[in-house]
Amino acid sequence: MAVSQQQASSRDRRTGFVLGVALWLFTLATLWLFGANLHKMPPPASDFAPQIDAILWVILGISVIGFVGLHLYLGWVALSRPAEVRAIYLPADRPKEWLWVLVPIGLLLVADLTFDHMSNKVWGAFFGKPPANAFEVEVTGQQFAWHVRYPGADGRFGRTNPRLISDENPIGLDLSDPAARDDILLINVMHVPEGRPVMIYLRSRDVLHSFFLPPMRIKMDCVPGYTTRMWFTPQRKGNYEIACAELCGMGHYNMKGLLVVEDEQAVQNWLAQQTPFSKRGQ
Amino acid sequence: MSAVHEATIVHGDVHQEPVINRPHPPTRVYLVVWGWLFVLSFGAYLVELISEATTLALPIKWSLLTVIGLMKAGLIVAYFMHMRFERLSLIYAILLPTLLVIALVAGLMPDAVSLISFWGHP
Amino acid sequence: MQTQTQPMQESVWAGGRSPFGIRWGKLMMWVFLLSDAFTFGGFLVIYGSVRVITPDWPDPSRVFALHLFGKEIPLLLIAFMTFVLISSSGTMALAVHAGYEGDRSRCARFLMLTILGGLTFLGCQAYEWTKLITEGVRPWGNPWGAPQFGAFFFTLTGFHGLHVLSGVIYLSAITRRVLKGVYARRGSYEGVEIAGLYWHFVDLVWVFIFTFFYLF
Amino acid sequence: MAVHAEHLAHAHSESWIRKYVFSTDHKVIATQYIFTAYFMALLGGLLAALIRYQLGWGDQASPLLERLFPFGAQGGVIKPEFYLAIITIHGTILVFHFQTMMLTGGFGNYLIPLQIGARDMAFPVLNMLSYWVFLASCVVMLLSFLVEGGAAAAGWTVYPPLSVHAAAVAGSGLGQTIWLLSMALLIVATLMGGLNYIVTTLNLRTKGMSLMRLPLSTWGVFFASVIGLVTFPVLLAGAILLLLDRHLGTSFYMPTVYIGGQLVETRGGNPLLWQHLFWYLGHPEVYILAIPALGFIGDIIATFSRKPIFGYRLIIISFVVMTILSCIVWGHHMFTSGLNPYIAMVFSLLTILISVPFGTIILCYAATLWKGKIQFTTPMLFAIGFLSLVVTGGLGGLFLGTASTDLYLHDTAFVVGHFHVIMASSVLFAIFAATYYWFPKIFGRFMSESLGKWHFWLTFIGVYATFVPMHVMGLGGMMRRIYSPHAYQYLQQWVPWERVISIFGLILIGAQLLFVVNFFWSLFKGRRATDPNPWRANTLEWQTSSPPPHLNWGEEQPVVYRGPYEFSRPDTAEDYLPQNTPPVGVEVSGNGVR
Repeated sequence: MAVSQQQASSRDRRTGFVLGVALWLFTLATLWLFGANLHKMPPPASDFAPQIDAILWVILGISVIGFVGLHLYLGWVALSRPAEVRAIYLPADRPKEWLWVLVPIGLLLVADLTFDHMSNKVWGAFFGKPPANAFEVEVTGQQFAWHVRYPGADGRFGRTNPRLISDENPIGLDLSDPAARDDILLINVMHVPEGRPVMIYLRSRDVLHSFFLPPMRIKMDCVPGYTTRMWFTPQRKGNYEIACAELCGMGHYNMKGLLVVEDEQAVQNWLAQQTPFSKRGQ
Repeated sequence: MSAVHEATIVHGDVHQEPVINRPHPPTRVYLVVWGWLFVLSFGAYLVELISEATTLALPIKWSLLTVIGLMKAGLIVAYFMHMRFERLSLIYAILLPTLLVIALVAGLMPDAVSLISFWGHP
Repeated sequence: MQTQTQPMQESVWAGGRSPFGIRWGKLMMWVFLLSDAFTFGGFLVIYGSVRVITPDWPDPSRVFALHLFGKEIPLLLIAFMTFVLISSSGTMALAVHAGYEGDRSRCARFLMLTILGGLTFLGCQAYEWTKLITEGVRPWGNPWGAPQFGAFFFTLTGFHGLHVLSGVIYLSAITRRVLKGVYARRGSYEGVEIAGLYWHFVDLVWVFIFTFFYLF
Repeated sequence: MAVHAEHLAHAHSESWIRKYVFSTDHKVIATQYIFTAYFMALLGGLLAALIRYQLGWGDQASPLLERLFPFGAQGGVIKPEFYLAIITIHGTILVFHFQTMMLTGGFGNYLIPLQIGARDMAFPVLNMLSYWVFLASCVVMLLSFLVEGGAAAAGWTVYPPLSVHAAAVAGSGLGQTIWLLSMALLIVATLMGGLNYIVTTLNLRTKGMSLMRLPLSTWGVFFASVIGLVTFPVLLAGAILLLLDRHLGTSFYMPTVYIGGQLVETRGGNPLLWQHLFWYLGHPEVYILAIPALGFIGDIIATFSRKPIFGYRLIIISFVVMTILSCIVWGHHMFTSGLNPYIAMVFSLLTILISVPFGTIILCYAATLWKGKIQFTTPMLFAIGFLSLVVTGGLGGLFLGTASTDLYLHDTAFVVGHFHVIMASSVLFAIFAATYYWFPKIFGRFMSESLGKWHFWLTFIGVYATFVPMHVMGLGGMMRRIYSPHAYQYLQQWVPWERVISIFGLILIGAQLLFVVNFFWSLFKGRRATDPNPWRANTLEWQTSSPPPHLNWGEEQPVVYRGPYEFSRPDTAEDYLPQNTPPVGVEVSGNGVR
């Protein structure tokens, strides 16, 4: 190389210094970025939300340890001056020295299994046996709106058939089914009671959508041909936005609904005011 | 040797690998395997005919057919494709990755099942 | 000074030779077949996962039955096609064998028989396609039940048929080289062996299509 | 075993076209790959700039945009369908046409024969074909912007039914067909390349190059090719079925739907099938990128720390485990898609377990740095940047691999931030490191160190400032792939963030101009690499001239006596010991064989 050994090594020291400082600054900046802004998460509003958040915090804690640990080390490597003329020689592959790697990795494995176990509990509850006394709603996604259906007074959803879908009958409700007569069909608005499990059946009439409730920390895809479902117990009254999280076309960014969590009584009163779909336009 | 060399250069082969002549079975072995393939295929056809005539339980029929199919595949790979006469390393290198197909089955089938039992098929 | 270097290993993996004892051409064909197996595997697994949830799947043994001597014999044509393809696999094995022994004319004769088998198979397939299309089978539907039946029929047999067709072309090229004495001059019929691997693989795939699509 | 002199001479008498355009020399093909892939990267970067512009200032009309894209930005505002086409093509070409092809087709192609001491790939003609098919794939993909309806707009994952019906989104017309054809071509190109890389690595190693003496770069490309070989064909099968669904009216993926005011009677299809098939490749794809990237970084870190790599065997074992695990975890992209919940738990556990081999490799590299005589050259800076990014991104993966937290974070900006750190940025850093490192070998000239360092600093800052805030936004519930963050009330607080991210993102993209300038300037005017081994490395590619001659070595192929990372041995005069230096006491006979 054209530059002398000495020049090169002093240049290396300078670059190393800058790199070390930069790595430590990045670490601080990242920690600050997360620390100062986590409160901007939508406040938890369902029974699942605190549980999922707890897992988030556990993983975040592990991540901070790993992230800070490695960056402290990398920064130290960059900042420390190599004193010797030569690097120390560690002949490749002495399994005893592998312990330096394998012990931290073992700890990581333990941590992995811990939060996987936590996660499985929540997952099991979410997909397990649905609660018996649930308040049932059905949501059908279309480009770009949510059709919300309540079973009406009889508590049963009427049959639907995709072949009956038209502009007048947006979810293909089969009115020959008696259970369908009192079904209430609304668009982009959904009222659910606080403190009672809410079971939402999810369907789609065209493409994939994903029913996303940020404050409840859950989402589930609406798959045409399937009926997927999700349930949660709202824990805080208020108006929340329903978002679509799966790319569903041009208007995806604007496929918004309103979720109102209120008293059971208020929900019933509100439902009583709605006209069933079969009587609409009469 | 010079003929070999000429040929390699004509075909743009710059690699100097010697041609390796490995042991190969006598013609009789191929004929026997061939015969077995016919027998097995006929067996599979027979299973089909029997299941037409009688009411053979589907799982039994399916497992019989699968076993026969795998036996045929094994014979083809082992003898016709000479796998039996290759080094163990090649056998592992080719056959082990095919196990990933099992992962594909294990990933897709539960979904098909959940379509009928969990989510409800329209 | 450098006294601690390891002695050169003499394992087959030590470089300078093929660890599998086969030249690159043959290894490449093996690896290609492995990946092709995944394409077919993909198709068959998708077929399987659709098949288990589709209640009204037509009974293939009825669909592919032939009327002969006033009786309906299930899957006769398919059985014949299987027979032809296995036979061609056998002749291919014999061609490779002849190659090992350096018997040029016998090798060429068996190769031609193999090609003949392949062409017969393709002919049968063309007949089968025509028959089913005249009976109203389309990729989007058929008279007997689940629309996916036709879709998978055309996809699976079509993709396999495409492999048979390319195999026939490939084998023709190889036969030409055998006849011209290219391999004899080279002192090795490895080219025939490699083509043989491909042809046997096509047969292998048919075993699975025969089992899972026609017989199940 | 010498190559005929005739053959060596024959190669040099070829016409210019045969030598530089339709060449079968792996070095020329690799160079063609590198140029094409960088060109695609440039286009992908420009599309990224448009995305960032839209997210930052999408509400303001810009006359310039209208002039640039009269079809997609009437009135100076990007239309939603054009935006979707941009994100789709941005993702596709950067993942497949740039990164995959750069790592395997470009550097893999160049390095494998040189590092194993071979004269060329096993099947040079196939290698050449692979490039031309890849080029066709690139051209076809770019043409899709010109057809009616525009390019594919269903996201790079092209989930049906969105990607099946032209009525569902504008890009699902001819553009989507072209996308699928381009992908099919790309898969064929990858398979042809992969066949060569695998067979060459296994069969054509020179004498003494046992598997445990292979440099990590070669190992990386080898494993990536293995993964590609067993997963790409499945996507090919899936893509064929999607094409049939689109054009032949089959219903593999399509249930009965009502799209665009029209009933589409397709019975019994299952949209989840496509997701399985896509992610069966799509997830291993990450490892097709990550494993070679880790391999290149391993070579670079060892060289510039002047130390043997720590735990070489441990790294290889981890590569193997990653290769296997990567193929059986695809379901974690589908946790919220209606996947069977039991199988989701298995997928979740397997996914999290990937952190074990991944962490092992990172720690081995970190341990390699310990008490090394580190030289902070540009490639080394990028390598350390890579380590930093890989850790940041990898830890983000824990959040997403855990099924229940993924319920919240799936399809949010967290995902975008995560894979842009782990896949886009860290792999990009590996590619840059490799470019700076091997440039003198490939072109016989050095790249400018000072420009390179500026490029590094701006890129490093840009990457952190662009993608780490996305994680925070994702925790705040910001969805991905949305055209504008303004529609939702709860996202209003993130609108200024989008703008700041956009500023840093544009700085990041702008900084790449430094690289382009450096690359082309150095190509013609850079300092000549007179020394074939300027970094004093041990691997074989540095033991031949720069650029290497046709067929790589003179009359004799090199013979290997030791592992690739014998740095700073106390018993040697120099602090490095090339793999082909014969040990004392070994007589080297005329043909290089002991």
